[in-house]
This record gives sequence, C-alpha cells and structure tokens, in this order.
Amino acid sequence: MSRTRQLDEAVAELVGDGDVVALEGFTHLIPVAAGHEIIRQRRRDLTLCRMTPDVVYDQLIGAGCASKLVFSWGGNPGVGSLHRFRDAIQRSWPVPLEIEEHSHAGMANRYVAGASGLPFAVLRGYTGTDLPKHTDSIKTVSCPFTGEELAAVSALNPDVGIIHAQQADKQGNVQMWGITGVQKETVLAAKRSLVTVEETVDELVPRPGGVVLPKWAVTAVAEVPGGARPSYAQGYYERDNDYYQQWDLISRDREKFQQWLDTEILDAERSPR
Amino acid sequence: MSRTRQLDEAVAELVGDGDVVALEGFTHLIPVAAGHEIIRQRRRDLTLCRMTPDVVYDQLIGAGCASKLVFSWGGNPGVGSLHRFRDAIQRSWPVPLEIEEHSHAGMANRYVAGASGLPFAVLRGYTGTDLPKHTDSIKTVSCPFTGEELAAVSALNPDVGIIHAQQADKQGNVQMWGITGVQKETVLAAKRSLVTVEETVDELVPRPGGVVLPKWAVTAVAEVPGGARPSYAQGYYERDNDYYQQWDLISRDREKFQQWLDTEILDAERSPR
Amino acid sequence: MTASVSAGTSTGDAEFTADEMMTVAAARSLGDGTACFVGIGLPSTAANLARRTHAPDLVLIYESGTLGAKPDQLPLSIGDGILADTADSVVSVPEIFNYWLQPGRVETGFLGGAQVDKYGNINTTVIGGGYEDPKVRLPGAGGAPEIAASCQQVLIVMRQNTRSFVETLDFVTSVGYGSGGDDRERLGLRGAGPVTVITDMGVLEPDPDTRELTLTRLGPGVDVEQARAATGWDLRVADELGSQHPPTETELSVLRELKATIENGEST
Amino acid sequence: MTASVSAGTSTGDAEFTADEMMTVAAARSLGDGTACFVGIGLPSTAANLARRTHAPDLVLIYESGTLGAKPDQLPLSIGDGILADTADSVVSVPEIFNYWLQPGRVETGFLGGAQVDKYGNINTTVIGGGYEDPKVRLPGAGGAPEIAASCQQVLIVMRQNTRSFVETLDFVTSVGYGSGGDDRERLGLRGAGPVTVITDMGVLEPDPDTRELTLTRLGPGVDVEQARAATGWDLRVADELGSQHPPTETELSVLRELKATIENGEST
Repeated sequence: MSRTRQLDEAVAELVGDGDVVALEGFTHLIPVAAGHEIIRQRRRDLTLCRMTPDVVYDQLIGAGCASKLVFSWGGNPGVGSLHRFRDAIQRSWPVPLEIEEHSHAGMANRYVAGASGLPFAVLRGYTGTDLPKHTDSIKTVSCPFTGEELAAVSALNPDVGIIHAQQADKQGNVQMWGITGVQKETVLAAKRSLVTVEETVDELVPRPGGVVLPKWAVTAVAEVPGGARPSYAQGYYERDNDYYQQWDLISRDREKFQQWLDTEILDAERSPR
Repeated sequence: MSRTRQLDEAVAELVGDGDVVALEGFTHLIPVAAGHEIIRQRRRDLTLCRMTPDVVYDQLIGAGCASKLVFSWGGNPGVGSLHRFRDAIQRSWPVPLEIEEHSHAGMANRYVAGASGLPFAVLRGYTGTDLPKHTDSIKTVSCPFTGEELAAVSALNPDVGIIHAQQADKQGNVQMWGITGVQKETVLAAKRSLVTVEETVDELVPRPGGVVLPKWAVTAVAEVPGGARPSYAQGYYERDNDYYQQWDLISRDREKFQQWLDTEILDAERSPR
Repeated sequence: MTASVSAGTSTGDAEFTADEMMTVAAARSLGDGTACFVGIGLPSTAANLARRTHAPDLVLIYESGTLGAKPDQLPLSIGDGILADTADSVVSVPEIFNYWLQPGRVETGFLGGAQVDKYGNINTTVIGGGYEDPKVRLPGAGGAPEIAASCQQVLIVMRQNTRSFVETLDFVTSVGYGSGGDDRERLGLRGAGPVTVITDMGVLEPDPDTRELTLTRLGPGVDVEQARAATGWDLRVADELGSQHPPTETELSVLRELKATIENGEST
Repeated sequence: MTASVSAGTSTGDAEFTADEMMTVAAARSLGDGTACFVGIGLPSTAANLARRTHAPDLVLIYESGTLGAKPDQLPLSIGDGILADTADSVVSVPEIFNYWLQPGRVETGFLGGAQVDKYGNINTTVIGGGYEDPKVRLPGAGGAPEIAASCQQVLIVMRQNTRSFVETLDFVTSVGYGSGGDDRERLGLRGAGPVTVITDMGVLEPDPDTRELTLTRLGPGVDVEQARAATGWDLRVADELGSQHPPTETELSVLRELKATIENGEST
C-alpha cells in the first residue's frame, strides 16, 4: 500500500548502501530529483540499473554512488558521451565501476521476467554478437517443441524501483502517460518502489495512453514538481535541451564536475532542477 | 495493409476449409457476426481457437464447421453448459470434435508467444494438474540460470485471427476500448486477420484504455454494426442477457438447434444478431 | 441444501439460507485492503458483499483484466462493462495473469468446482468415463489452475455433498495440497493453497501436518453427522469444533440488496 | 568529408554536402507504405525526409514505443513528446521489441555505428584495448542487435573512413553477415541483413555469394580511389559501377527545412 512521503524521507527509507536500484524513464519522465536525493544522501556501492543511463546516471557515477552499472545504452542523447561514466570505467574515478551490458530487448525482457515472477525470459537476441561472452545474465535455452535455440536472460528484480509520473491521487494511485517505457515493469519487478509525481490530484481522470499503477502495487509516492527536469513531463514541461549540452562541458572536467556536485547537489537543500 | 471489405467477401477471402481460426473476445466485443458468416459459408474442418468459447462457438460446432477446439474455458457464461459442444465431444454430433485444452494463463501466453515471433512461452502453470497428460502443447523447460522447472506452452499462430472493435478510420486503423482481452495478441499472432467494427469514423480519437491496431498490422476491416451482439460493445450497446438464456433452451435439442440454424443463419441473408 | 434455517442470533431471529451463510462466511474471510482474484461462481457476490460491509478497500481483480473494479451492482459475467468502467485500471488478459497473478501479488483467490478431494484439489473438467469419453463435460480450467498455484491463499466455496466432496477426483484441474503433507511445496507451488473451505455445512481447514481437510466449524443448524454424511470420504472433525456466526442483519440486508441488482441468478 | 560539392544535375547547379547526399540516399531507400525502425543518428532525418517527399505513408517506429509517429519537426531524441503526440499508438518498450520488432513485422531497420566490417557487422560498444579496459567506451548496443537480426532488411548509414570501415571489429555489437557466405542464415537470423550501406562515398551492397560489401555506386564527385582509400580493407568494386543521383531541388529544400526545425545539430 503506497504511502505519501517527502522525497528525502522516502529515499532514506527505501534506498540503502549496496542496493540494486533502477531509476527508469525512457527520455521522458526520468526521475532526476530522486537521483539527486540519492547523491545528497551519499549512498554508496549501489548497483544501478537502467536501459538508457544518461545525465543523472553520469552524475550518480561521478559522485561515487555506484559500484556497478547494468544497462543497454549509455550516452548523453543528442550530445555525445557520458564523461563521468567513461572516467569511471576507463580510469576507475572516483571508484571502479563494474558493468553488466545488454541490448534494449534483453533489458526490457529482464524487467518483464522480473515483473512476471519468472526467473528468466526468452527472446530472439544476441545471436552472433560478442555480448554473451561478457555478460553472465545472457544464456541460451532450447524450445521444448521445436528444438530451436533462443536467447535467455535472467530476471531483473531490483531492490528498489524508482520512476517519475505525472499524477497520484490522495490514496497513492499513480497515473502516467505519453512514452512510458519500462516503468510499469520496473515497479512491478522491484522489491520496493518509489514514484515521484508532478502533482497530487483529488481523482485520477483516465487519459488516452494512461498507465495506472494501483496504490497497493507501489511502496511510496512523493510529490516532486519538476522532478523529471531536465527531461520532460508530458503535459507539464518540455525537455531542457540546453542542460544536456551544458552537462557535456561540466562533466568533461573532474574539477568542474566536483564544483557542480558541491554547489548544485550536496550543499543545496534541494536540487534546483 | 488493411483493406475495407464487406463481411461476406472478407470471410470468403480469409477463411478456408481446414484453417486454424481464432475468434477472440473476452465477454466483450465477441465477433459473433463473423462467426455466423463462417457458418453461412459452410466452412468445414476448422480448428477453432478461443480462450472462452461460448455461444457463437457452440453454434459453429453445432453447425459442423469445426473438427477441433483449442480452448481454456467452455461454457455459457452465467447460464451453464454449451450443449452443442457437449453433444459433439460426448456423442460426435454432427461430427467428432477433438479438443486441445489449456488454462487461461496457458492460452494467453500461447498467443503472446505467437505475437512475439517465439516458438514457445514460459509460465508458472499446470504443475500437478492432469492437463499436461492430455495436451501435447504443454511441456516443461528448465531455467538456464536457476535450474528451476517451469511450464512451457507452444506458440499459437492461427491462420486467421478475427476480432470485433468499436471503430476503424477510413485508412483501416482500428481502435477498441473497455475489456480488450487477448485481441491484440490474436491479430498479431495470426497469419491473416479480420477486424469487424461498429463504425467507420473520419479520425480515431485516442480514448482512455484505447488499444490501437495500425492498418498495416491488419489484413481486412469490415464495418458490421451490432457485429458483437448478443455480447456487448462498450459505448454502443449492452449485453443481451436474454439471448444467452434462450440459447440454453434452443441448444439443448438437436431439432430446435437445426431449426434455429436454418432460419436464423443459413436462410438469412445476414444474421439479425 | 437450499431450505432456509431459523437461527436465534444476537441480531434476532433472522431467517437465512445455507447459501446466504456460505456467501457471508466467504465475505468475512476477505481482509480490508487486500486484493482478491474473483473467479467463477459465488465469489463475485461474496467479494462485493465484503466491499460493502467490513472491507470497503478490498481490491477486486477479475481475470478479464479489471484491477480494482468497484461495481455498484453485481456483474452478470466476469467481463461486464461495469467492471471496466469502475476499475482503477483495465489491462490485457496476458498482463492480468503474468504481471498480477503469477508473481503472487494477490492475497486471496476464490475457487469453486464440481469436485474437491480431501486435500483441496479441484476438478472442473470432466466427470466420469475418462477424459476422452466423459460422462459429463464441464467448462474446464479457466483461470483456476494458476489462481490455485499463485494466490497467497485460496478460499474454496462449494456446496457439500457426496457427489462434490469425493475420495478421488475424476480429473485434477487445480492443485490444493496434492497428495497431502508437503506435496504442495515439493511441487514448487508458491501460494499457501486452500487455507479455508466454506460449504453449506460449515468450514473445513487443512490439518497443519497432513493437510487433510478437517471440519473446524459447523454451520447454523448443522450437526456433525450431517456433515459427515455429505462427505465422500471419512471426514475428520477438529477436536475443538467451532460454529459459524450466523449472518448479521446488516450482512443479510446488504447481500439481498446486492442480489436484487441482478435478475438472472448467480453472477459468474 | 563535410566539404560541399557542386554537381551539375538535372535540377541545375545545386550545392550540397556529402552528408546531405547520404541522408537523401537513405530516404530514397524507404518504400512508401512500409514500416521503418528508426534507430540512433541520421536515420530519423532520412525517415522524416522520405515521409515528406516520396513516401507520405511511411510508418516511423521509434524504440521508445511510438508506432507511426508523424512529427512536424525533427525530434531531438528518440523519446520526444512530439513522437508520442503524433503516433498512431504508443506502446511500452517491452511491447515495441517483442510484438513489433522481433516477429519481423518491420520492413527496414536503420543502423549506424563506430565501426563496420566487410560483412556488415557493426560495433557500437568499445574501441581499442579490449572490452574490460577499452581505449574508448561507446554507448553500447541499444536496440541495434535485434534491429539487425529481425528487420526484414537493414540499411547502414555511416561516414566512410579507415577508422570506421575496418578489417576486424573491436567488438561485434550487431550482426550483418557474420563471417560471410550463409553464416547469417546458419545463425538463424531471420531478416535479410544489411542489403545497403550508404556512405559519404557512395553505396555498398553485399556480394550475392560471399556477402562481402562491394562498392556499387559512387557518390557525386567521388572516384573509386577515394573510396578505396577510405576503406580499411581491400574494397571490392562492382563490375558495373553506378553513380548516385544527386539530391533534387525538392529533396534538398525539404531536407534543409527539416534540419532548420532543430538547432542543436543531429537528431538522435
């Protein structure tokens, strides 16, 4: 049964050092404020999962929160590389970063298996690529009917799943719409879940394309207006493309990054973005 | 690319003797008119698939269209047994009926596998039941990660998938809403598909809970107002509960059934329901 | 047993039928705020009764894909429009089974059937004559095998007689405790199984060790011999045999109001 | 190669860059009424150009879950709101991969990468130094491996130089023709693979038998020696070498209008 919390309380309650944490969002509705709160609370040794780690994961990695990244595409969309991510895996700064690498189809199906209470998922994927050589969570399975060999990926069941949605009602039911990615699967696959929302409304009005998570499927809800910035929240605000550009400059340099970290996150009561 | 057709043309073009045909609809939006047209065209030797064969399948079976039924729950919902179905499997009237029997979870996952281009699906199901002893499309598979044994069901890829939806636009894009069951999976799993619709509109307006099938994923669309009666079409008409009650009386008796078949279907230009 | 009984209760001399007692007992088993997977038969009535009495926050899940349905009248089928209209969310049938039932998110599953055995296994497939050439062909499995396997607990609601409470099932459609003892755990089924069987004679519960269904509570006006006579095996009786509380006036009146919202008998 | 070339064409003396030629050539490869899975890089521009010129009924599918997106400006990311707003349907990411890509429903998949080899295999993962300790860490696979496997045909669009067109990939992220010949079929990959590679030098196509990428058309102003010098293997040249038609005035003006809808460079 979801409970309404302040963001800092919810993160303190749900995210512990060493946890496997997934903050999902596919370009849209990225739970950035929750990520910043994790940095602010100085969590360490996290295994961070996400199909498309972008700027907020670069920030978490640069801040030394993560010892492992499980992902399928890591970049600054429309801009280029993630410099903190590259610095971590190429030069172990500020701490070494282990990786577990998949394709999008593989990661999506790992969440599906996790949400379905199954230990693995089957897909047509990875055949002939070098990924299975480096990733233990990719194996093969034979079809018991045709004998055909297919890819199998192990279920992904994070300790904590964190997403951002447009609305919750006062009971803690959640609705999101627009591009909703793997967010439902993330919440359902996770042992505990946190949904940050743009606003709390008296009643959720069903929307075209609306995905609803009932309160009993969510651990905690926190109202965080603007909690997806610099990504966008359909119906609320646009993507801040400049931020992604600026991040490229900040993140290229360790000192600039450290300064950003101190002023924008650690010394800030709450992140301005 | 879906083409707009008259119902009789579409059935003639898409459904052949001996085909595997799925007419899906979970209480709501059952493609009854299409089923009656199949009877009227005197198709034979069909393998009929449906999770919940009810009255229209009883009629198809009684009319001798089917040599096999693939299903998970066969009954007249809220009323009782399907008498034509029972007469066929218990007394081979009018022709013998083979059955392939699953649970709902198994059937749903067979359609999912079919829609996904996979030869099989994995689920937690059937363990300890007598179903696997009688149904070849149920086997087991071991998880390559945990060694756990799970149920496997073979993909269901009908030759023809038929569903009823509320609306199509003039290009042949389809929208349905309310309880939409396994209809999307049925169309995507099938080699050919027919969607009958309540009405053709200039433009599909996205609806809460709306499921859209783009025109290029559908073979043919036919406008058949009332095509789901006596089931219901949300936003158009209610379920005709009396029809289900009356069917119990008609179907109990071979002669009464034959009379119904002649007057209501075979001699009718189009079924009144 | 459809004759009404008159039982002196704290609420006075309410008259009620054994079916009403069953429905009320089933409703009482549903905790507020929990989720309940509503199958075929009387369950829908019981779940809606619970929602209007002690469990306003009960989450009703129908296999048609409706999560959190709040019908203001009894649905006639598990796919009625009223369920979709009042649900928190309507999802596809594959999703309801894969994402919601299978992982064990649902506290209570409601099942009935044509036959049950002493270990709570259920038959809804065929009676007599074998699978290929049955004497009576029943509707089949529907959602039951996976409801029985995956709900955190199962509630069985069935009228008790020697045709329905049998020594050996003609077909195992849904598994309770298998062959008893820890067979259910050995099979790898993750829910706790049929923790309560509610009949028109009273309540049966599994023995903690053997898992054999044992009469633990008698219905109003029913005695042990009647219950044993209505059972196709040598029915065990608990050392401390309790008795069911008759329906309260509120339970009865709400139940009858609910039933009045439909004309064509039992919802399914 | 970003210098503009001046080519005398039937449309006059239009000036255009090699990148514009690439985009136009890619757009031309997309048949009207077909579906196109739009990956990372230049593909989105090409697909939107095709939709505004010869292929108004082209179906644009983005891995974010948007089926039939019809953006009126170039999206800046594959998950822009404009894609959801204009799509025929927005589905979940698992659904886009499982129900739409995997079964081979999509005619054309668009791919690019950091490295391609002579059999059309692609690397978007690491450059130099090995996987554990790479010289350059690239973004990784994204949707590419399954787009490469499952689309009915794949179109590769990449700038051609000796760093990108290499004898041996540092990592195989997406499979083209594997080790050549019928290796792709032996691997069980069901789509036809990379039938066309469009570069700033021209067009390469696989040899029907060996599947080795072969230069079949030269871009405007490019000669064979330039193309060979830009290739990290001994580039085969078709016996009958064709040449690309330069962009028409319409193609160029629509492309430039499209590009003007974004300020921050390439869409991704």
